[in-house]
Amino acid sequence: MQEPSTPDGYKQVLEAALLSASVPRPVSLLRRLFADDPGADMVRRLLDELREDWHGRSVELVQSASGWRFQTRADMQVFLDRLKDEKPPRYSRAVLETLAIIAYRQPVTRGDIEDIRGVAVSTNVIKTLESRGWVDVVGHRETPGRPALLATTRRFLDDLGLRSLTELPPLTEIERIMDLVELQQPDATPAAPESTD
Amino acid sequence: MQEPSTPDGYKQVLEAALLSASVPRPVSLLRRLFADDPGADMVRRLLDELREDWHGRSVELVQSASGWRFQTRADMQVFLDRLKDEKPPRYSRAVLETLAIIAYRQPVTRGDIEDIRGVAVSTNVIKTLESRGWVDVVGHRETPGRPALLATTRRFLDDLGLRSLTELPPLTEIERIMDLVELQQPDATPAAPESTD
Amino acid sequence: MTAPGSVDASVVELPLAPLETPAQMAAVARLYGEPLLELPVDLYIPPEALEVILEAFEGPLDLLLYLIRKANVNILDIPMAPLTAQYLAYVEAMRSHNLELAADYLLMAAMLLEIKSRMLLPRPPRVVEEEEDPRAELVRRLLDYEQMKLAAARLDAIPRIDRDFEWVGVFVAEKVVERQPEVSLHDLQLAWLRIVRQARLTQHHHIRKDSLSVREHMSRILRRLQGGAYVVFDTLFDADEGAPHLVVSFLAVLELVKEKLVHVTQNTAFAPIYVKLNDAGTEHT
Repeated sequence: MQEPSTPDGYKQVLEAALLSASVPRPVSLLRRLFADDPGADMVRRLLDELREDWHGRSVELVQSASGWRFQTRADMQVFLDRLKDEKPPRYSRAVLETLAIIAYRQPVTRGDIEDIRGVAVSTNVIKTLESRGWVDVVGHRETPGRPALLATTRRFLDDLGLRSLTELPPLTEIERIMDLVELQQPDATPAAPESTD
Repeated sequence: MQEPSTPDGYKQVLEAALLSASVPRPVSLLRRLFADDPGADMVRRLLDELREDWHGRSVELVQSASGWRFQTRADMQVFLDRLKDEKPPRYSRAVLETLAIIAYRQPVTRGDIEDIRGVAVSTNVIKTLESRGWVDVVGHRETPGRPALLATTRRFLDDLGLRSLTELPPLTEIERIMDLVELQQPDATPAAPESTD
Repeated sequence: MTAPGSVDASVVELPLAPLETPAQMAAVARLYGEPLLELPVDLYIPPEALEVILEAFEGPLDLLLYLIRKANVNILDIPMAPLTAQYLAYVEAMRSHNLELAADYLLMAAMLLEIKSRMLLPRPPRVVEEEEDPRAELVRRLLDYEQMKLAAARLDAIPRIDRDFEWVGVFVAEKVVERQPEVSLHDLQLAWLRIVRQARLTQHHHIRKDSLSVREHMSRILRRLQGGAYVVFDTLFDADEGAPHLVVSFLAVLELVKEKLVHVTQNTAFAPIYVKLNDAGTEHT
């Protein structure tokens, strides 16, 4: 192809050079695309125009400290993530049960959780739920040691698609199901394989 | 971003997925981009439209053995080469002829290649093709020495933008000529006056 | 089938090409800076040029093909005598310059001589029809090779990655977010189910069926009181949420008082009621 002679021609070459690179390319490098160096200012102007041309498209031209590059628009990530192979991680049984107790019995202390589950609750379990932003400390009980009172957060409701805690499956319903399950198979917990704490 | 609801919305997601992949992506994978699978036929139709949309641009959407991908238009290469420190390798005739024999006659042994070319094939020639990812060993012929059987890879097709081996350039018609050798009439060889009988 | 008429072909005028440098290597064959287009007729070949010749050909088949195509003779009826003579001239030139000659070239020379001699032999008429042309195998190999040689050139002409185009692969902007486990209501249900069953099996521990909304409001009020400041009692209620909410909120405050989680004060009758966390003073100890 002959050297470009129009702004569009220049932009097409710049576009090809930027689309085929995943690393930022500085203006100084991009000038070398052309036999007749159009100069840094001209290249910058063309890049600005190109950025405008691509505005709102699936990928966008962005400028960073090290140069210009195309990158996928942030809201495309949710789609692109679906192409990843990895299976979603799962919480351990300890985490899920602790979460269930906090959700249904809040505000509760760690001691309460241990009483109900009948086993010690490791600090990691609580930390997992706190760092997820699903559980936080809403106060302290005035008993020896002043244990923290844990409750679920707004974020927990949002992430589970609930408007309020009242939309959690009612306990009576759960226990009715449980009775049914127990009638059939005493040990069956079909959808929740036992995982270690 | 919410799930696309218009053809343009779907195409934008497909575009982002293909522009950000440096490998070909099959339709089966692209379907996974969407929460509601639009089906293979619909994805193919959208890809065809997308290819049309990009026609004449600096990069084009093409289909090869492993799927769909964007690649820079061939006439952009003269410009892109100016940014490269090293030129892509040029292959010797020995390498190219060996590649052709493997491509058209696969699976073949090194001995087969030597028979056709009439010279020994150096190990380097095979290694060059293997390290490029174009050729690999697909088995062994059950003859003394169990020589390796070589074939071209999917990568070879992808790198040449071919969907399958059937898209290789057709061979010059030689069988027909070979038949002529058998049927050859004594006086039907005008260019060889000394042939009598 | 064919008996060569030219028994003395090796000494008569050659219908084949004169010994010369192949045209395709004209550009690469340079001797002392001069392009070497044609080899001298007296067969003097400078060793440097001969090396170039050897490199220009991919082997004896390639050399033979060149000689045949150059002479423009029918490949199906190769004049063996002149071809052999010419081929041997090349080989001899290579030998005389002490070039290490590939065994393949010598093997081909032997083959050519063998074919040539077989064609000189008279054959009984009866077997003529079954007898294959001694050149057939050579022709088959030449054509087979030529086919692949052409295929290689076409293959090389196909646009390929890096040389003729590049793949597009833009940066994927992604927030580096650790993939979080997903939890569904069903998961919670099952977790609770396990807890209750476990409790029944072990200690017959009675799990109270609390009113969810009271508990929710307890958490909500505790959160409001975070920081330890006094909060006006009235502000804990939002009249817009309706009567049931007001009742539940009130119950939540009572429950919090009962559990000694909050402290409620009123200086005088009808004065504003203040609520504060019970542990405000020791919050961060």
